[in-house]
Amino acid sequence: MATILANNDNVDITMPELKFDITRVRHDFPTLNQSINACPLVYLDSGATTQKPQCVIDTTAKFYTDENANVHRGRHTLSENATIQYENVRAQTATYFGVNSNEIVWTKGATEAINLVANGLRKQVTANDTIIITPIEHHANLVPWQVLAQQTGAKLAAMPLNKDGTFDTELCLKFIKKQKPAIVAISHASNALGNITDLPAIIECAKSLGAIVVVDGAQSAMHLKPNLKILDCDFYVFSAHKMIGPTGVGGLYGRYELLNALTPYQTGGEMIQTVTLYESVYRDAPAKFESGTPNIAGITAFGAALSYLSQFRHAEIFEHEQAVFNYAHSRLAKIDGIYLYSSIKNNIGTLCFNYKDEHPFDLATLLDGYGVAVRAGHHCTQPLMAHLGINGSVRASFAFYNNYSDVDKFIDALQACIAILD
Amino acid sequence: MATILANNDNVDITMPELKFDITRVRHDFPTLNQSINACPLVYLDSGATTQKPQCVIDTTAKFYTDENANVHRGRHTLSENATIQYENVRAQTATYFGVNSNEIVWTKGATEAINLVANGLRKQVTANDTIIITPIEHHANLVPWQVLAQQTGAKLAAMPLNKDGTFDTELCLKFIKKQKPAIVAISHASNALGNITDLPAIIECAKSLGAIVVVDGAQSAMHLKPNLKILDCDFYVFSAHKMIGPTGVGGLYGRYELLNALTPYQTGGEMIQTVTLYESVYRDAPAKFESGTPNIAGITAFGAALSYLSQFRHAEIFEHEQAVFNYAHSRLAKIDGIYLYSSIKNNIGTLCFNYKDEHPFDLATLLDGYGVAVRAGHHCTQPLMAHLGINGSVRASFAFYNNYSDVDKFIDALQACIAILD
Amino acid sequence: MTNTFNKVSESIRNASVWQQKYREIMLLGKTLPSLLTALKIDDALVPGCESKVWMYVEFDLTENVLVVAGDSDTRIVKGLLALILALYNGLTPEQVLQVNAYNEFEKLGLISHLSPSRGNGIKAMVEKIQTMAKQKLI
Amino acid sequence: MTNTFNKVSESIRNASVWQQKYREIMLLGKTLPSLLTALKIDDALVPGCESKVWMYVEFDLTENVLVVAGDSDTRIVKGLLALILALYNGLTPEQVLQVNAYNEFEKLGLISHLSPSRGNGIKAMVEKIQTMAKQKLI
Ligand SMILES: Cc1ncc(COP(=O)(O)O)c(C=O)c1O
Ligand SMILES: Cc1ncc(COP(=O)(O)O)c(C=O)c1O
Repeated sequence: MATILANNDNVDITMPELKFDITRVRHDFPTLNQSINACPLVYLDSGATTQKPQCVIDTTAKFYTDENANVHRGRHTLSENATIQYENVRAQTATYFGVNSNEIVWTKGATEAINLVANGLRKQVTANDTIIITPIEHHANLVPWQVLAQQTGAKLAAMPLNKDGTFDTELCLKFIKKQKPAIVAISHASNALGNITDLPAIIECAKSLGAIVVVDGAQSAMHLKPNLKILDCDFYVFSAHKMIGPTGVGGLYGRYELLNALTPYQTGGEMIQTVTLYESVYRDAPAKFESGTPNIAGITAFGAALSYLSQFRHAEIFEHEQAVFNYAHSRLAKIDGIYLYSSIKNNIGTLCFNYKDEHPFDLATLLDGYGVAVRAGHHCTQPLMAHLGINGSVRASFAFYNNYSDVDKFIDALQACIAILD
Repeated sequence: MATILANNDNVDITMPELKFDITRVRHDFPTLNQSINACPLVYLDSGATTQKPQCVIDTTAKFYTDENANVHRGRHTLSENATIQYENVRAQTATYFGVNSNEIVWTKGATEAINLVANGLRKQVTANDTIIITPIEHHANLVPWQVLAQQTGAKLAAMPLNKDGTFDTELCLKFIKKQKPAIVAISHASNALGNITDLPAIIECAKSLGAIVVVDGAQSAMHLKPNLKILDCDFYVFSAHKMIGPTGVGGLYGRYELLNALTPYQTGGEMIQTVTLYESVYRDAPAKFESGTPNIAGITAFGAALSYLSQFRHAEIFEHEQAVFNYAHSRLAKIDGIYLYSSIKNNIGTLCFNYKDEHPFDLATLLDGYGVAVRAGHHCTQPLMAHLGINGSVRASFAFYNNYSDVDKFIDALQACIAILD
Repeated sequence: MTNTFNKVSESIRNASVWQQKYREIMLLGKTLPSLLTALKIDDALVPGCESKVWMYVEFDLTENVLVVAGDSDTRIVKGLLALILALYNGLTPEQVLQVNAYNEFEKLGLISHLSPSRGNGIKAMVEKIQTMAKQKLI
Repeated sequence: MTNTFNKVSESIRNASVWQQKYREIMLLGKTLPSLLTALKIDDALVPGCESKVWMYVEFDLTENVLVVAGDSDTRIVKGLLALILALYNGLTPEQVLQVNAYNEFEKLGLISHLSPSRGNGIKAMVEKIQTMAKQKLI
């Protein structure tokens, strides 16, 4: 059963009934159940970081309370157990993405993971190579490639992008064939717009030409839960904190031979086989990329996050997110004076918008007065903003713990803010 | 009042009465109050990672329960508050070390911090330069300098070390004057032996010759609480998890001009001023070294760890640690067949030892049967082990939450293990 | 000394609800003349702001008083800038050091805008003003 | 098939306290002949162990049975190696796949030694044996 709310402007606003037990889910995320400025919190900043379910909080506390020890080091029970847990979460992560355990490297976040790849490829890149980037990239998937290009003399080439911020796949394929890139670095979903990239076609084309394809999955890892063997990219990065996991944890998937061929980005203890004063022999991946004490509590807690997610079929989560997002998109689009930059199709659930010529900072500040948490600014995507011809925007980003009521409160608050500004 | 336990072998074993309320302190560290293999846990692996007080655990849980948001990004209350806390802990850390807030960079640990410096100095180092390292270094303060030397052609020179693993300061100064190094990388305290380095003399000498002095403070940050402006080093690295703080957090202190002159190690969002598709302008330190979402929960919890420490005068902590360590050292030294490599003077509280020609792995495995957690192996210091002419050792490392009773249990267990092995 | 400021901020102080407070702040921003385009240069931008904030802090050498000028592309920040200008403009270095912007913003319920978050340039402006006043007095 | 193993591990199984168990493991290690020095080469070392563990896993081509040899500089790991050898040596690939070292170690209360910690090479050895047996059967 679907309720039709309004049908002016020829846009259907539908609220499909949801099978998802959203009440229980929201109960599992304690941060959501609070008031901000005397209003119930409407958290629409999951694109920046998601909230955490109780089990993640409890697992962290339990680790520090009962289990704390360093991993891969001590010959004692606490250390052995911490190591087992730590490696189990690696296996769990590999299962989540449909890959092998030894193809997962722990980092502190998606940014570090991209740096690890870009830096690790340095010895394989020459001045004759081309690296394709795209105008939608987060700075994290842009600046490391600029650095690599500077250091190697390789050429950077930006993928063509439609005026509205979507890719024309045919044009992209043509471009790739013309550039014959050594590397293609591309996001699975835009953090500013939420638009999902048509990766399968791009990856197939790039790989047929021998390119290494590096996918920024920071925004897609949770919303899309890709099977990376099917997606067939060579590298893929993610951040736990955008997947209802803890801060300070991220990871890199790499096709094993390519992964193992990277030069280590960070050196030190635990990544070496033998060390003399003047030289060292490194171990094989993933160990050689994990020098230093890792975020053990964080990784253990990330295991709890993945377990939490695995209680649902992914399709359930996705369907719920899409229903709430579609509702939000449609309602927002109806407000006079709103510029909406996110496409409604193929979107992970992000609304990128402005109101008339108001500054997004002012809008976000006022929305906060109503307890609505959004982000304002360039979203670490200055080239995309330039491409869209704007300085910045407001971004409301959804996750599966948002509901229709969040949308209603958001739209009501937005209208109240507009009344203040007008 | 001091109790004299035994006085054979002409070694006094004293147990000075302690003013420190060790019972309350141990109560604050929940991990300590458990049984391992049906014996009360005796945690002597603080050199690998320290246990965490309840306030650190609670602060982490509170962050994720009530306060979770990304920092420096959202224009909303949660994000603003998270940012304030995050920056407050930076100020707290700066106060702890007697330096300025903008001289503290957050990293994921000491290892990353050393990599940040070594990598960041690359453009300043030439093939004519010499980098002094020492044979006591943890691999984390060795391999990054080997990489830098390979990349720049600079020469590595190892500081002279006495047979017993201590430095002869006079010899060191002579060596430095002869080498005229561009960089001196040295530990404040050895993680394998616990020996404290005579840094003031070395730093003064090195700096008078224009060298940059990088101090690995992973082991000294908590035990010695150095005032870095007085110590007068140029860079200093530490790990929160060795300072009763969370895993996945560390930091770098750098004298501001030198810090700001480093090339960024990791690039991405939040560290840039402006980004176009093909080039970027970076911000000033510390921002330019902190791309990507930091370990916000971890850093917030590290604030709680520093607050916990600040309830004591540092001298109180140190005196307690030294009393327990001296007692342990003296008792261990009395056991027939024990080779003890740690000096009793100028030691942060670490016992590095072997028993006859038994393998440290066997000893540590059996000690674990009695609930005693120690580390066995090369402790990420292969060159030091080679220097001492051993493959590895057992390491028992103390912290201020250890007491005399831990020592008694450890010695009793050790004697029982010896009985099994003999 | 804080006379101008008291007058300027009166309507904000008297606002009964936060919505009204922000309306008054934005009105105040409107009264602040825009910086000349020639002065809106990148070198004058406060680094790290998501909004654009241009800032000039100088001492008038003949009068020995502070001259602060600024502008922002956001209405709220511009209003807050107007408050800072009202607070500090025309003061001598000694007077500057007696003014505590944090207290004043706290009284107006606007303290969160002086947070260390990089979201606006007000804090940077206050810090620059205070540093300059201190330097003048050395 | 696990006859040798049952015999060899009997004393461990019967140990009443853990101390006794480790004594028996170490005794068992003593009965295992040392590898020839010529075989104790770095290439045969299990990577990442804090102790040194040399490992050789091969199939005897004429007999089609597994030949496992190993040594360690630690007494406990050497004893555990002896258990693995007793478990697998001389088995055909089919037989190898029917033996579950994890179950056997679990029964002996030694499962923690098969943990993914890098502290010993037993787990690596078991994995190598199983991989080789599987490859033989393809
Ligand atoms: C002296 C020394 N330096 C560096 C490190 C590396 O610290 P982390 O593993 O926290 O990066 C350690 C810890 O093992 C250490 O003891
Ligand atoms: C698309 C995209 N890539 C990379 C990142 C960087 O992730 P993190 O800050 O967790 O390193 C983000 C998050 O801001 C993102 O949205």
